[in-house]
Amino acid sequence: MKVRLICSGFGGQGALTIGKFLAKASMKEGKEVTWLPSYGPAMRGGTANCSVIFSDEEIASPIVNTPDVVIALNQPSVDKFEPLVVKGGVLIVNSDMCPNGTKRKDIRVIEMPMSRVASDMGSMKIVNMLAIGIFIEATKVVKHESVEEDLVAFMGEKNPDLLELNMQAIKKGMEFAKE
Amino acid sequence: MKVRLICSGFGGQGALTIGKFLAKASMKEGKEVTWLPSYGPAMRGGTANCSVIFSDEEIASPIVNTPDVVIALNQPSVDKFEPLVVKGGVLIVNSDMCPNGTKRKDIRVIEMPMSRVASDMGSMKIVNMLAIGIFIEATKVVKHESVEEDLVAFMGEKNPDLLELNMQAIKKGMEFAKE
Amino acid sequence: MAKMTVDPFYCKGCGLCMAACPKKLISFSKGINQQGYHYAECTDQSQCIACKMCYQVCPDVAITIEK
Amino acid sequence: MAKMTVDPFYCKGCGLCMAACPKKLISFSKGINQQGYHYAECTDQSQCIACKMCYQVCPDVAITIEK
Amino acid sequence: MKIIATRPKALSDRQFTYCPGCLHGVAHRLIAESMDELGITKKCIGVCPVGCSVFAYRFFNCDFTSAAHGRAPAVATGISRSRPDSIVFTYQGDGDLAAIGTAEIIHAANRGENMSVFFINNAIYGMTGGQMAPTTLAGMKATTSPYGRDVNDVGYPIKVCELIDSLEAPVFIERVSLLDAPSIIKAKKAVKKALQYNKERKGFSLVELISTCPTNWGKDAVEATNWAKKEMLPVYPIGLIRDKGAK
Amino acid sequence: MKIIATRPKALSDRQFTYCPGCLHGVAHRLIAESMDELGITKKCIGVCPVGCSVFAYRFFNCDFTSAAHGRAPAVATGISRSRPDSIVFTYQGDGDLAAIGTAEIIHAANRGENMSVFFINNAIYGMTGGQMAPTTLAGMKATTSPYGRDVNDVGYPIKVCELIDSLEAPVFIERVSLLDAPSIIKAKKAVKKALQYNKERKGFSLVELISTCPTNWGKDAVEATNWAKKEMLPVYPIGLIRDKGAK
Amino acid sequence: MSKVLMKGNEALGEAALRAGCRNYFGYPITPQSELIEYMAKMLPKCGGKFIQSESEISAINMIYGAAGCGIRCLTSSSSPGISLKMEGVSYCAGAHLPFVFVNVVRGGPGLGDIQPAQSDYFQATKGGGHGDYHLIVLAPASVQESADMMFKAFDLADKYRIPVMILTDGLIGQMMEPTDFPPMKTDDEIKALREQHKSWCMHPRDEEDNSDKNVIKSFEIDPQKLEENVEALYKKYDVIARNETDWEEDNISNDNEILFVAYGTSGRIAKTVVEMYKEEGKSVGLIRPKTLWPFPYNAIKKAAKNVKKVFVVELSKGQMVEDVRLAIEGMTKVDFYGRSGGMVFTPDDVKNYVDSKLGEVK
Amino acid sequence: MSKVLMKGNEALGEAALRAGCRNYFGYPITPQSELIEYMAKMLPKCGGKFIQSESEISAINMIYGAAGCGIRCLTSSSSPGISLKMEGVSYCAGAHLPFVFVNVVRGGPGLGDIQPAQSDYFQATKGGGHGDYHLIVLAPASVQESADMMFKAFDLADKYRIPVMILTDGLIGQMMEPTDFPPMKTDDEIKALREQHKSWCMHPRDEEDNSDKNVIKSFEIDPQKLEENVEALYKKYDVIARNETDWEEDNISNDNEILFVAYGTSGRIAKTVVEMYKEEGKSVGLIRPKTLWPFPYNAIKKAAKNVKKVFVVELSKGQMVEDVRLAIEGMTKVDFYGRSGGMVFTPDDVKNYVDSKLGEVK
Ligand SMILES: Cc1ncc(C[n+]2csc(CCOP(=O)(O)OP(=O)(O)O)c2C)c(N)n1
Ligand SMILES: Cc1ncc(C[n+]2csc(CCOP(=O)(O)OP(=O)(O)O)c2C)c(N)n1
Ligand code: SF4
Ligand code: SF4
Ligand code: SF4
Ligand code: SF4
Ligand code: SF4
Ligand code: SF4
Ligand SMILES: [Mg+2]
Ligand SMILES: [Mg+2]
Repeated sequence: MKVRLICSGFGGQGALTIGKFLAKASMKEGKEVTWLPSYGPAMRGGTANCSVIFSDEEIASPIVNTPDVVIALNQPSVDKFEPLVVKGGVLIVNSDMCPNGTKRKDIRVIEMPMSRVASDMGSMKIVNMLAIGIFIEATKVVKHESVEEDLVAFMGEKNPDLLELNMQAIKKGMEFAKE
Repeated sequence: MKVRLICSGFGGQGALTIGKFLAKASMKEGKEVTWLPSYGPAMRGGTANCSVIFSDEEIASPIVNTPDVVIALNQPSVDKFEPLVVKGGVLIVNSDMCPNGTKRKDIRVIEMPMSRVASDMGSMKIVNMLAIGIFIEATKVVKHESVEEDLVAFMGEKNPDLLELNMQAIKKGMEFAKE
Repeated sequence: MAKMTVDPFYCKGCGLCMAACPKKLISFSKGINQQGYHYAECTDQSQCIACKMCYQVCPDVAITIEK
Repeated sequence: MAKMTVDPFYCKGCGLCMAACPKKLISFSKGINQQGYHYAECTDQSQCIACKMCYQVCPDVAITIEK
Repeated sequence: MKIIATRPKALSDRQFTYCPGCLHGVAHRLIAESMDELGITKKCIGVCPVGCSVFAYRFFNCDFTSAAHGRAPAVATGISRSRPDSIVFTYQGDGDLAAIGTAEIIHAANRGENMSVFFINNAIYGMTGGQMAPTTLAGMKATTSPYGRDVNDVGYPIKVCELIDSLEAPVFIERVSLLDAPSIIKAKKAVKKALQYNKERKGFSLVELISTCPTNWGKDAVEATNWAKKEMLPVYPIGLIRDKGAK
Repeated sequence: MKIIATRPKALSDRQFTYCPGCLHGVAHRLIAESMDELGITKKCIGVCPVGCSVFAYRFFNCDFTSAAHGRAPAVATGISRSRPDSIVFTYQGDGDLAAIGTAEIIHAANRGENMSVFFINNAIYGMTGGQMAPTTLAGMKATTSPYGRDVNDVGYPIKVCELIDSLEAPVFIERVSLLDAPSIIKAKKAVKKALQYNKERKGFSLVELISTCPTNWGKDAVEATNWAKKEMLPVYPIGLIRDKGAK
Repeated sequence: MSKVLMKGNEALGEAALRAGCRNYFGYPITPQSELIEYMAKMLPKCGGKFIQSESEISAINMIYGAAGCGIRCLTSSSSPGISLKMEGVSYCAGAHLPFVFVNVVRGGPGLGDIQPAQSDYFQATKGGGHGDYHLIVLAPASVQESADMMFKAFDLADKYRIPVMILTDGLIGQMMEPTDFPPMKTDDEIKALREQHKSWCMHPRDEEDNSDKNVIKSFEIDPQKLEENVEALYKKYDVIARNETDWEEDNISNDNEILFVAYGTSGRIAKTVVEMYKEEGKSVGLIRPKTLWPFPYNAIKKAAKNVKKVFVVELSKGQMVEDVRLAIEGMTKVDFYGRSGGMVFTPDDVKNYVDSKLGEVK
Repeated sequence: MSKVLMKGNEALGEAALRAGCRNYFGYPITPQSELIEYMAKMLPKCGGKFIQSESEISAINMIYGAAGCGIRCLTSSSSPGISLKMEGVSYCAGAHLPFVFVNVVRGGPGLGDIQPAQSDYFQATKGGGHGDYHLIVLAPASVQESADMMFKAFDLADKYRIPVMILTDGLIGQMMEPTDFPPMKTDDEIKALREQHKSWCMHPRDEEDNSDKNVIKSFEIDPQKLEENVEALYKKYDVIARNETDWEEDNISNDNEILFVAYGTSGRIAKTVVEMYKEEGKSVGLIRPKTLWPFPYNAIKKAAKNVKKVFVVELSKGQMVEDVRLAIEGMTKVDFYGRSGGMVFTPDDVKNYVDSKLGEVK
């Protein structure tokens, strides 16, 4: 099994954090995984992104040029990475921040108004978890229990109510991806 | 023709200057010539020295290990360089500064009490020219006119009386070497 | 009569001009500029006294004052 | 009673002790030491007042004073 | 109506690469305005440092060079000594000038090189993500002083103007603030005087401009200016330190 | 009779490599005497510079290291921070400390590193044959200021104690003279105090010792001390600059 | 020990702490800053000393002092900062000082950019500083290997009294991978580390200790003595070359048609290309040098015996390729593919180049 | 022009002045000090600017400023001081800046000693600084050649906008030999030199001059652009290698039994050995590279065609020998003889070594 993910958005939208959570979860399940951030000009151009590879065997090059899955949190990210998605791949989009939508027909596109859903659920901070929920459901690469275990460890004491919200967001995302 | 000279003495005794004067004179006569000073520990050990090579063709290595002629202005210089003189070579010594004298019999040794002669002639500064006079006479490598030309150019205006003294010292040295 | 104009090309919506304007005439625009920022606008030119305070503090030299 | 001795091993004949001695008791030796310098000597120990001025100024710490 | 304030001609038309609210931009304007008013833009040669202002060469309409970290005063010396009819100025951050560039700034100042040095003190390393600078305040957190700067372990904030003031040759040394409009207006005078003396070949001028770094201070633009007024100004007193040019 | 003055135990028995009349030797004696009197020789670690005192490691009976030109304060920082129970001192010339080593001395002083810095100001580069130093006097000839130092072109003699005095952390700063017996006796007190505060881990001390270089000044030993008294002392005033250790 | 997801730069710091390093001196520079920031956070917690020096030059000289006291110490920087350390490194090598320093290489020359590169190979292995000297140079290709090599680096430095450089790059430094670490050295072990070099290092002594004084220096005014010191260095280098040369072989066999030689990030990318050729049924071998000095000349010569062509791939204009040519001594053709300025080639880029060249050879 | 007896270091200074160089920035260090002292004495007399900088680092950065203004400028140092300039040199190379700098090499590593050596070859030709770059490196073997090469260095620097290093050593620097100099450039010529680079260099403009502004920098935040700059550098390097590679052949012929390859001081000594063999009736050839970069690979390969053995002699532990091996590609055996630490071998030392090795080959 080898799945390549690119996760992209504005600096501060949490694209890099989504990648880290998924990578940690996959590591917990004993998989080989690499997480690689992009730096420099990308940051300024509004497409700060990370590449994550989930694999059973040792991962050679950590660079992703033909992603199986792309999570795009803003329009510049859609414009830059949609063309790279392999045929039959998955494109997860936060439609609130992508006014011009997507173009390709030969891939599975999952568009969710994440910002609005998040603010309805009470905090913009959980946009990441919505995207993670969709990813888990759409790709089955990691189990949601692994992600949740990590979340508990990460913010169990510090921020229990945000933890609760995050857990709901993951479920919300998974349900959304089911339809 | 290729003649190798080592000229050695205390820092400040003018050993390096003797070498420069002879090199300049030889250059004036159209010869190839190299002048190379020794540095560092030698200076502290009382054997600041220079190597001069006079030749008709291009000079390859400027380093002298088997000198044809050695001018030794003090005892440490005699001790260090006497053994290196080629058989049949010339060793010119300032006997005033070399209490233990010389050992070798297979070379021509010219010992002159240069300090006393110089002070008798009125200035310790002319010790160099005595040595130069002896060298000119003993080796015929350079003509005394060339050396004198240089001296005139060098101290003609600045110091005419010292110039006069120097000229006499050269002649004195040449005569001494004749006996 | 005075006129304060903000060039949306340069403004990064930092808010320093708003704090500096003695007449509190400046606020954020509705729309976002090409860099994705809500830019500053003078809400009431008639009140503007061309004191140039906003111009002085603007780190992106986005403001022009006429009098 | 005082005693000023110069160790010829260290002395470089710089003359600073001679200038410093209030009693002008120090002068150069006849012979030269192993490094080739004329070294300093106290010419009249009886006059020495062990004021240690010579010791203070000696850059090669060649002087020992006893009292 | 007539335009009484707009972008100086000496400023290029490119967008600044600085974060929103970063006062580097104000310093740029003051320099550009002075260049316009003194009519020297075509004679000016600027030297920018390594730091967030590494891109400054894009923002001025005069010849420019980007120097290695800390070396701008030496580069400016080379320029001033080879094209003596140029008006050379350096634009440096606090890490650039007061850490790695300490020897260069002191010796350029001591030689009395004919240049104007504009020194932006934002008490932090901006470009590399918020590390401690020699000007970081006591107790102030930064990524390389995560527990707050311990002055007993890593020393006190360095007062550059006072340090340079111990040297004989410098002609003009002043510390100014960019933290509010009145201060900026006063700062403009100092910036202009530094370039004036340069034009009259009077020698070495240093202007220290107290500035902010909202991004790495974790504050928005306005909070940052307030924090700087409250915390930085007591440590870095504003005012004229020396002006031998007037005579 | 009893010996009341002889070679200190902390001095090794090797002949100094300095020229006749060079006051480096006096500075060595004062340090060695202080080490004896404070009983700290076994705890001491010395750092010698690049200059005529590059051989200083041969003349002291304690551990020593020879640092790259100008870097002794940084090397001493590394030693002091890794063996905190050692008493670290640096011994530096004016080219070493005030030219290439400017950043190192200022930042070691600013951090308040626990060390004693002995700075020999002989207004010239001795080892390399008499080039101009930052401390070379106005109008003074040297092989790289053959027409006399032109202060309008290459700046004024740098007053290191005053420069360091602009920093907060240093505990003790004094300038002394080795030019005659009474001064040497006073200098000894300062040298001993610098090592005393070091032993009590009070932080950074700097002692500047005005010295001579007969060989490159073209004077004999006595003339050199007289010249220095007449010419150097007015430029480098002797006296205590700061002593925060006593409190 | 359960694995942790960690950045390459931070894994280097964590491994150094566990190896007993309690002194860090450094200066911030991208893409190395996570390492200095990690040490700033962690050292105070375990009684260590952290200093952000005023420059990279004062940092390497602080190292000269600490290593001269026989203390495990670390410094790190990226390309421009490493160039500033060249005089200091030459001094440390000449004084036989043991310490570890990291170069997280970025695009050059000059101020360059902050992207990953391998264009400092010559500086690291042939000598960026003056005079005859060498460093042991280790080249990790993963976060796990970065940690393992940091441990090994301190042991090698102490064993041979030699500076050890870890030559990594911005990509490995910024990448996160699951990593596990050996346990932290115990207090006793750390105490022993402070004692191990007391025969030659500077250290304060108790009153009753009358051992000879120790002097740390890199000069001899007498050239004969300096030559003796250089000969001693080179005798040591021969022993190291014999004992410590290290490389990884991937799919090396007698029926290899092509041999790749690549290290670090290029080594990982070449591995993907080996797999791509395997899928096409073509036998391609890879030698990945793990020690860049001492360089695995013999292993490469052996592996290249009966291949048609050797391809060297580097993130530079070709520097290690010269050492590969020295190993092969003209026996087989050696070709080079590289990208410079911080650009990173993809496995396809490499394969397309090799395919284009194979066409010629058939 | 009548010959003058002059020291190597001073001949370099005199030639620079005659070549129109009016700006010197440097710091004293043995065995280079005569050059900086000569410039201190002479520059003020011809309206030039001399600065003794506070360190070698500020000197190379003053050069960066002056060369950035298109002005002929010179700096010089010896080994440790050159190591301190490595960051600056990498910046200058990246910014395509023309200037000349001299390394009067001394025994190393570290503080080493002040005797002559050749142990900075790698630093000069492979790159002591970070990133992909090269310098033109000229190696004089006499005082006359030092002067001639200084003239050529300034012309090459201006022609290719590249830093040019003159790699000499303490012996050639301190030696005096009869030397003649081309005439001093006229004021007009010097004025023209200040104008030649105005299309790219920084310079004050008159009011009516509306030409675009010039920027001197060595960085591109976008790696694609930085790669383009590196490619431009390497295109230039190919042209230089084709046009400017220079070497001297001594007694090269098809019946050479042995080939010597040696530069600078070692080149002179090897020449004496060639003569010694000639007296023994043995045909021995010598290639003396005059440009160490670009290196005369082809000339050496051709001259080594049918010799039994190639001997490389250097005042180091063997650095240029690697480039000779790269040239020969295993075609013939390459042997090395060298002394380090500032020791200088004699012609007899070299001959004895070669004779001992020839015994084996027969
Ligand atoms: C020799 C060297 N060391 C370190 C760096 C990395 N670096 C780039 S910017 C910077 C600090 C800039 O801080 P400052 O000078 O205060 O400028 P600011 O960004 O705050 O304006 C550093 C350390 C470098 N490029 N070169
Ligand atoms: C990096 C470097 N630059 C220059 C030198 C050459 N050098 C040796 S000693 C010296 C000057 C010493 O002068 P100072 O520090 O005043 O000491 P003094 O000899 O006067 O006591 C210099 C420049 C060097 N060894 N290393
Ligand atoms: S000119 Fe003055 S009154 Fe007008 S908007 Fe600006 S700050 Fe306000
Ligand atoms: S100060 Fe300038 S950049 Fe900031 S909001 Fe106002 S106009 Fe925009
Ligand atoms: S102790 Fe005093 S009186 Fe005696 S010799 Fe010395 S200086 Fe003179
Ligand atoms: S001061 Fe010392 S070295 Fe000088 S002459 Fe007197 S005893 Fe000798
Ligand atoms: S990081 Fe700080 S200094 Fe740099 S641009 Fe942003 S606010 Fe300004
Ligand atoms: S050269 Fe000067 S400083 Fe050096 S030992 Fe001689 S007198 Fe002393
Ligand atoms: Mg800053
Ligand atoms: Mg000095």
